[in-house]
Amino acid sequence: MSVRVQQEDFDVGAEIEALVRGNHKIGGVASFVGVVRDVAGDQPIEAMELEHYPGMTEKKLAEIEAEANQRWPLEASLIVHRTGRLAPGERIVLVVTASAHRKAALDSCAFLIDWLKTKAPFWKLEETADGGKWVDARDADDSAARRWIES
Amino acid sequence: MSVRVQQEDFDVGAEIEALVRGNHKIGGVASFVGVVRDVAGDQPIEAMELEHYPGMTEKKLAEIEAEANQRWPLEASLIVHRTGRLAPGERIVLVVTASAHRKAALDSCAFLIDWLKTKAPFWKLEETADGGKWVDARDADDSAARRWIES
Amino acid sequence: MKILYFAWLRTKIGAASEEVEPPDEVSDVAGLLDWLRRRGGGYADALKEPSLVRVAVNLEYVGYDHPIAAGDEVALFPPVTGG
Amino acid sequence: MKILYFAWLRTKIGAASEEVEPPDEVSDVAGLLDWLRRRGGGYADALKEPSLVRVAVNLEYVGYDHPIAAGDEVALFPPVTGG
Repeated sequence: MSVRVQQEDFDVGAEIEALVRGNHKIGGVASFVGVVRDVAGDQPIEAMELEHYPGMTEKKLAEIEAEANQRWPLEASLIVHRTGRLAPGERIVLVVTASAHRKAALDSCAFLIDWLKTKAPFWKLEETADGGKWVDARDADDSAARRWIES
Repeated sequence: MSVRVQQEDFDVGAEIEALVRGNHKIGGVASFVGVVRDVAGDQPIEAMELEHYPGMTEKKLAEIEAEANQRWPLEASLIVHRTGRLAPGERIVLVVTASAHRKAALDSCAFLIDWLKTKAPFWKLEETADGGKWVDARDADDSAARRWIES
Repeated sequence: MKILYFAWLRTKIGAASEEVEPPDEVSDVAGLLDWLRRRGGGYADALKEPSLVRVAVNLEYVGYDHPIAAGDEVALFPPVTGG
Repeated sequence: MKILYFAWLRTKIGAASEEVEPPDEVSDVAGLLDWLRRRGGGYADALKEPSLVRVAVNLEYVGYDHPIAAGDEVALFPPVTGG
């Protein structure tokens, strides 16, 4: 169980390997990688700038991860979120969950990224030819997070 | 969109990178890795032997992948399944899906592994101290696959 | 007609595949299974529980009423357990 | 009391953080936002739409009725958009 906020890129394969190595109770590993797209609506973007609230970010991510560990029997979990300026195609965020069975791994991975998107204090600025524009929060993200409240 | 059956291990990070590189429409990449556990029920296992039906396997995996591409707007997808003798901790299967948005990637990844478990002609033999035992199909796998029929 | 056996059907029957020439009245999957079962021994043992036997003809899952013909590849196997 | 501003609240107000000493009658988050809004300029602009302003006190999300005290760290920011 671990959470990191960093400017540097991460190596998905190496992160997964380090997380699960030697734990032979693990039968399934789910992961999600968020990537910078090259468009915002119809407009091409040149880069994405990711700002966050140091201290609160790590606290919220750790809380979200603890919640996932309460809901599912996880053997290991990891959240890595980058900050700073990222070009299209660059990785933004990594979520990995590992469990004895695949359903716990898959569901908790979806839970973590849904909650991270609505609770962790990160903000995206999209740089287009017209200048920078702060990304609006998406209603779809709120409803994605809400579906975990009933379950 | 690609499907492979092989004896060799795969490198999760390299597979994901090769699949998404250069496609800047991709905003989310979901993956699942199945791993050999060290127990079968209460009994420690020494290894797992994976048999399959060459020809039919590739055909079913390609059909399953085509079905996922019909249901979700995927930018890329990959299934790799190993055969032969695998020790606890070794990777068995990799599913990767990539889409503009995370929900399509996460849902289609879960769909692919659920269907693969009930439709692709693979069989597992668990080697324990008492000898080899063919793994029984799990009802939980059937119900996991069935939930995709209604949606 | 080529028949393939997988997993415990293969080990019980003691063969991974064989060429068979069933009589003309064996026209569908159910008939083929009956004909094989009547061979006794490993065949009778492997095929005694029809609910545990899946059938593919020419790489496609089929039901017991599916017709079979001389050039077909028929595969018999238990419910799949991969992934 | 330290106040932090993030994303477009930061750019509209023109500061990432500041030390403030609100008068004693400013006892909760709603009072603090009113007091800041009355400074006008970037403050009035940034805080004019309360539904778009999220508040954390000492690293925890709070509502507008949450009490504030001299040593608190208060953060004001728009709905989050990470991940």
